[in-house]
Amino acid sequence: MIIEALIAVTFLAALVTFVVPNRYAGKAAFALSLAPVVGSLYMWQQYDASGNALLGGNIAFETDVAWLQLGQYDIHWMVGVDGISMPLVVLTTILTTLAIVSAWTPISERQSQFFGLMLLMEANLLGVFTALDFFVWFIFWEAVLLPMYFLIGVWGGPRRKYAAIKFFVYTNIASLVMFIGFISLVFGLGDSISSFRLPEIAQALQAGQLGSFAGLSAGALASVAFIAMFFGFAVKVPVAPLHTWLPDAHVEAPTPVSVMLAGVLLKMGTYALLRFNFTMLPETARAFALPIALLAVASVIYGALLALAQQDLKRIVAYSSVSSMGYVILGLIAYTTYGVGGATFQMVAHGLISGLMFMAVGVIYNTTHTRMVSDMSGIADRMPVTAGIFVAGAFGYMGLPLMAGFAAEFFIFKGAFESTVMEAMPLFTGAAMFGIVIVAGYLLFAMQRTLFGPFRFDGDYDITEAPFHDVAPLAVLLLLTIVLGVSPDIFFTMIQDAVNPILELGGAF
Amino acid sequence: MTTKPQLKLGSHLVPGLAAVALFVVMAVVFLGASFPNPQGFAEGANITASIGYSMFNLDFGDVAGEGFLAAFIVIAVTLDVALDGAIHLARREEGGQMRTILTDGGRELKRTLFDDEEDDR
Amino acid sequence: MVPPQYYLLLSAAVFCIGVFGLLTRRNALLFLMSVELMLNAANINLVAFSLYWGNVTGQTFTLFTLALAAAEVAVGIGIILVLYRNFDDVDVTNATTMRW
Amino acid sequence: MAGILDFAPAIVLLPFLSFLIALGAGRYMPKGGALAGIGATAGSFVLSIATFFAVSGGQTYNQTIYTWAEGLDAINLTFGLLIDPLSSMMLVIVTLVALLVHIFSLGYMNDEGETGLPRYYAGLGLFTASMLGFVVADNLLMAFMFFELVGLCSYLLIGFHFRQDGPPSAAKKAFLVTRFGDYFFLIGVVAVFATFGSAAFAGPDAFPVLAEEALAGEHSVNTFLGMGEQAWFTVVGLLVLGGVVGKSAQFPLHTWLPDAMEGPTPVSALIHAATMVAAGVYLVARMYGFYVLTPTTLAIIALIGGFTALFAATMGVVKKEIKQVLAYSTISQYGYMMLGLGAGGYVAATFHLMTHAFFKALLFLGAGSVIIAMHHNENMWDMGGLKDKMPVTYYAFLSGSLALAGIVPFAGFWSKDEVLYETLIHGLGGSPILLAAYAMGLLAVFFTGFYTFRMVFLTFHGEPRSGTARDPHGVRWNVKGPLAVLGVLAATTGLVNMVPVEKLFGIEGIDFLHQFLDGSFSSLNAHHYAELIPYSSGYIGGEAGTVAIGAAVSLGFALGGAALAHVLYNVPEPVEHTDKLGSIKTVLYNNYYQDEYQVWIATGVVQPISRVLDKFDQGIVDGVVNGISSVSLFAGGRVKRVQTGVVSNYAALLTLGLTALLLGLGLLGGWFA
Repeated sequence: MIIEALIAVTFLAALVTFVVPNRYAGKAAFALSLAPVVGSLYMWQQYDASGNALLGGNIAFETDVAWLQLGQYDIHWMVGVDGISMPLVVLTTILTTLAIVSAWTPISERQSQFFGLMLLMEANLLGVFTALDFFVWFIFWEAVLLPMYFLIGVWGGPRRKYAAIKFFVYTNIASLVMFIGFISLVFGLGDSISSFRLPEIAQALQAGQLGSFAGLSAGALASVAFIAMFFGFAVKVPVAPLHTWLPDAHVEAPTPVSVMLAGVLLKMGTYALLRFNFTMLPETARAFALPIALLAVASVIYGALLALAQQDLKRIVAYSSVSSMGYVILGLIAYTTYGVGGATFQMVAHGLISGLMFMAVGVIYNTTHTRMVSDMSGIADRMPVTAGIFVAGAFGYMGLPLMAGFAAEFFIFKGAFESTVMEAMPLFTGAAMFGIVIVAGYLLFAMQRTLFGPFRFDGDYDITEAPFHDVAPLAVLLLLTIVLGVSPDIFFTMIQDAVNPILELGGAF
Repeated sequence: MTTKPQLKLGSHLVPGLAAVALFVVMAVVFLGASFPNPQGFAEGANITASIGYSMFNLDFGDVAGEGFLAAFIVIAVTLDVALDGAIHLARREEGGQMRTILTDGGRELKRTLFDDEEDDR
Repeated sequence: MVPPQYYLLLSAAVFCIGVFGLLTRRNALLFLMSVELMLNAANINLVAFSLYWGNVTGQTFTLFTLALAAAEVAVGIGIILVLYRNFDDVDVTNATTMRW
Repeated sequence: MAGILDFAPAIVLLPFLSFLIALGAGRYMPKGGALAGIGATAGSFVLSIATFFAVSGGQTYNQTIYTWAEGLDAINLTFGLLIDPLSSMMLVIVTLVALLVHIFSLGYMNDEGETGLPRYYAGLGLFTASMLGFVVADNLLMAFMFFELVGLCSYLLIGFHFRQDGPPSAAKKAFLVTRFGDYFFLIGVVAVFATFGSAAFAGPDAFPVLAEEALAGEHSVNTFLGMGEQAWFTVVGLLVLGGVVGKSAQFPLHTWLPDAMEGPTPVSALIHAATMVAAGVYLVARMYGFYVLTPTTLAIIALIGGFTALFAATMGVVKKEIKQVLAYSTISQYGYMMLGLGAGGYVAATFHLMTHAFFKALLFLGAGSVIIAMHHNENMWDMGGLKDKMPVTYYAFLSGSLALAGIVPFAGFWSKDEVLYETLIHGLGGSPILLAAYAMGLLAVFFTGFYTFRMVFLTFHGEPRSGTARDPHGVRWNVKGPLAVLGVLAATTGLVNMVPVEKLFGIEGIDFLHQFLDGSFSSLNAHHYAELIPYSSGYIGGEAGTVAIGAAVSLGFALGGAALAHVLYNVPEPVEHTDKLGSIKTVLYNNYYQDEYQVWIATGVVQPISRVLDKFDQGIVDGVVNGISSVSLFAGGRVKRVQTGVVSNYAALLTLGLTALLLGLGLLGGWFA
């Protein structure tokens, strides 16, 4: 029941925040958001699952109640966590709280609505990461979009309407395609399943129950469903060339929303890819290894090169997210412990580090009211603490050892290199790894121009050190990044435990 | 001064051709259709009387009239609602705010939510 | 017994007259009248076939329709009043603010 | 039993502690946290000395101390300590140089009133800790991680004066160029894991041993891309070498190092002598058991080394600034070490690594002293005549210069001579590549002698050429002390390994370093490497004769260079003789346009590509997305006009639709028949 309590408390927190007066909304939202943090940490401490939730593993905090009946299918309220979702739940709660604190400075109107929407989004995200019934999962999945749409569309920058609509329409079309793909699988399974519960569907697929549907043989149906679902999730991830909504959304969104977007929302895509495509249809995934690996490498290199050409600090980080997410795809297709486990670890690591980077950019923006690299230089002179954390975060992004990003990237590289899905995986891995050079290039260039050198600022604002509550979330994130980098086993053990059953399906052993 | 009705001809009658066409089609169809033998009511059956009887739960009617009773009740309620609705619509409102929100196609709502002044495409 | 074709032709004629009115008039009150014609065209059919098949359902339905027509007129007049208040006219072609 | 080696982790942790202290509390401490750093490095130094003697006594230590990532159904990734003669020697070098640099910094930074000292000392502490962690690493992954941390620290320290334009740029360049090398190194690490399932340097599953067994056919390993074992090992070796070339500033990734002179001079000393640059060469020595298995890789190492030695030495000839000369000499000297390793002279290269650490640290600190005296003017043409004003600095600097130039009996002579000797005999044994590398190395000796003494004469001899040189700023004990210590070491460390003396005069047992490195793990000692060397030896006139010829030739070249410098520059009023080189000087002064082409790659190739891609992304990829939306909007805008809002129109459409429907159904259903 603790998951229900977690989600319900977060919903209630959102409702309460909606009616709190604007001037107290930020503080209230922060206080209320501590409840899910405590709850998720308690869950983590009590966590006792083993194996993969979809493949007959032991699920932690499971609830399974028949809810509705839809034709021959039952809809269950089924929630629970395993080693893949547990870290993401913790990431979601912590990052939301920090994002709320980082919103105190930049959000100056309609605060109660803003913070209420943030909490509402958190509740839905928790639902996405814990739901184990397709119907319930899909409701949460779609419900995440709504708060995000308003958060970008109401509190965003000058082109916020364009960005919000683009985000909403793009991801919604993707959801539709994904939905068609998944439902065709369900129909292909015919009478062998009696509900939309993901474990049941995954196990039926694993048992070879997939029949033909709509004139497609079982194999062709699996391929079509795989491609449809991959497209749907790839938009969310995003994988090049389906990424163009992301920079616009990031640039227009206010900083805390960018933090949530990059930190958690993108992980929905990779999480779903892992849960659906790579767990349910492993043979199909291996058959498509070449195009998927190509897309992964393309995302990494293309995203990184694009980041190099940007002038807006937020756009730089946004494009580098595309690059980092490419690593996740590479790790997933590897079908090795370190590959898939590293990809899952990267979801958490990138959540922390990209959150850190966006927040750091936001803190600078709060003071300078510009994010253009060319508008400033030598900011470190006036904002030494912020600049120091910015540098540390940037090095984390570049994959500095003993920070979470390196652990994740190394796991992925190691896993991808020794992968058996393709003869040429070492070449793809080597190509993707070149991303670590480009990422260093653009971040170092950006830092050199903005933070260092003689102080210069083309604007009318006084540049002084940011207030404590702006810097504190950065410091917390930095600390978490280092802790995870020094001791990745905090999450990596449970991740591997949940990931290994998938690999057995994928024929890695 | 009173005027007598005048037939006004003009281009505004052109859409009426559609109605004429519809009539033509329907007439052709109806005239070409064949019907089975009629059954009709029992000879001398009085439906109104049957309704009356069923109203007092008597069994003298020639046709089953209970169905009408339900219809009457529903009609009564419907007419009542319609009357109230008509009065509500016709009443002059003081505020005006609510009405504009409901009848302007959502423009006002959008303006308040998104604070934008420019026209959307 | 009168062959049903005659009833049908009559009802079709009444219906099409109503439609003709809808298509060629712009006055909202005339619209209401036209709609009344169309409804009664349907009533003709209902009653005719009720007699033809010896089934009272058709007549019951006619009563429904009559009541609905009355209700519709009540609401319709109310709408026309609002229309007049907002547009100073009962010309239906003016009330196009909700088109897009 | 708790031996002294169980305290080895403290060697690494102490400087790390000083980093934390300086970062957290440095601003509240006297001297900006310097004392914490001095204490920590002194402690590490003492422990290192103890470790060194314990290892000399035959003890070794190879233990996993922390599991970084535990693999379920997969291998574990661990941190561990490997203390063997090589690492214990390096520990002593690093801690000693770090300690002296900390003390020197009191004079160079504190006394000069620099701001941001806590940041500086935190950086030094982390730098030392990272390097020590790298030195004691027992596997390739841990080595890589600390290798990268070393890179981070170099970035922070080179860019210490971040309020100016130059240092941040130089720091960025240093990190980026070495990152480029590390990219290959990281692939190499991953490849080693994938090939051997282990990346340990020593122990039962040490990857060099596994590779050796695999080549002998006793053991099978995974190879990739359809390559044979020999070919694959060569590829892996070259990949790891990428990191070495980057960090040790070998051609073509040497360009970051001269720019790195933007950092404070003590940092330069640390980078060049003991930490960052040494890391690359140390890595090759660390996994030498793997490199000796692949002759191709060895030959490439030797060629890179020889070429870099010569190439950098020629550039050092024309520089005006004292630190620039030293920077190019560093590149050149690390070239010698690479040459030695590539030529199979494991001990020789290690020897040179040690002697170089001392004399190069000395030279940088001496240069720092001169720079203090000259009020931070580094141009040698503004100096002159400092010999009498600052005798301690002069004699220490002279000792270092003699060592650098390779003049007997200073340290550099012995080690450089041994490197060249190993190259020569293995070249004579039938390897023309090594002979070519030897020729380049030998030629570089001449240039080394020349630029070293050009620097000495311009700085200290002749008449003062500027006001500041006539009245230099004094330096205190904290500058002179480290100089004196290093001056003595630069003069004497060569004596630990006098192989030529042993060979010529037949005195057995004075090659202490050889004996020292022969101890410990059987798979990691010099003897084992010597057996695996794929070269045979050839001699001119027997072993002793070759030794004598080699030593005489290299000493002759060095003296020749020094003599030329003496003739040209040891005059009261030297002139810029290098001007006579004409356009060659321009080429040399611009470093053979190496920087230009690398900057061109970055700004002339990669940036335009990224800009074109950006246009492509905005125009085509996003254009398609926006195009779909525009088409929908346009179509919707047209279609919506059907909704006129006029009831009559809707009614007409309905009527027409109904008519059409009836017609259609009627025609299909035969109602009109």
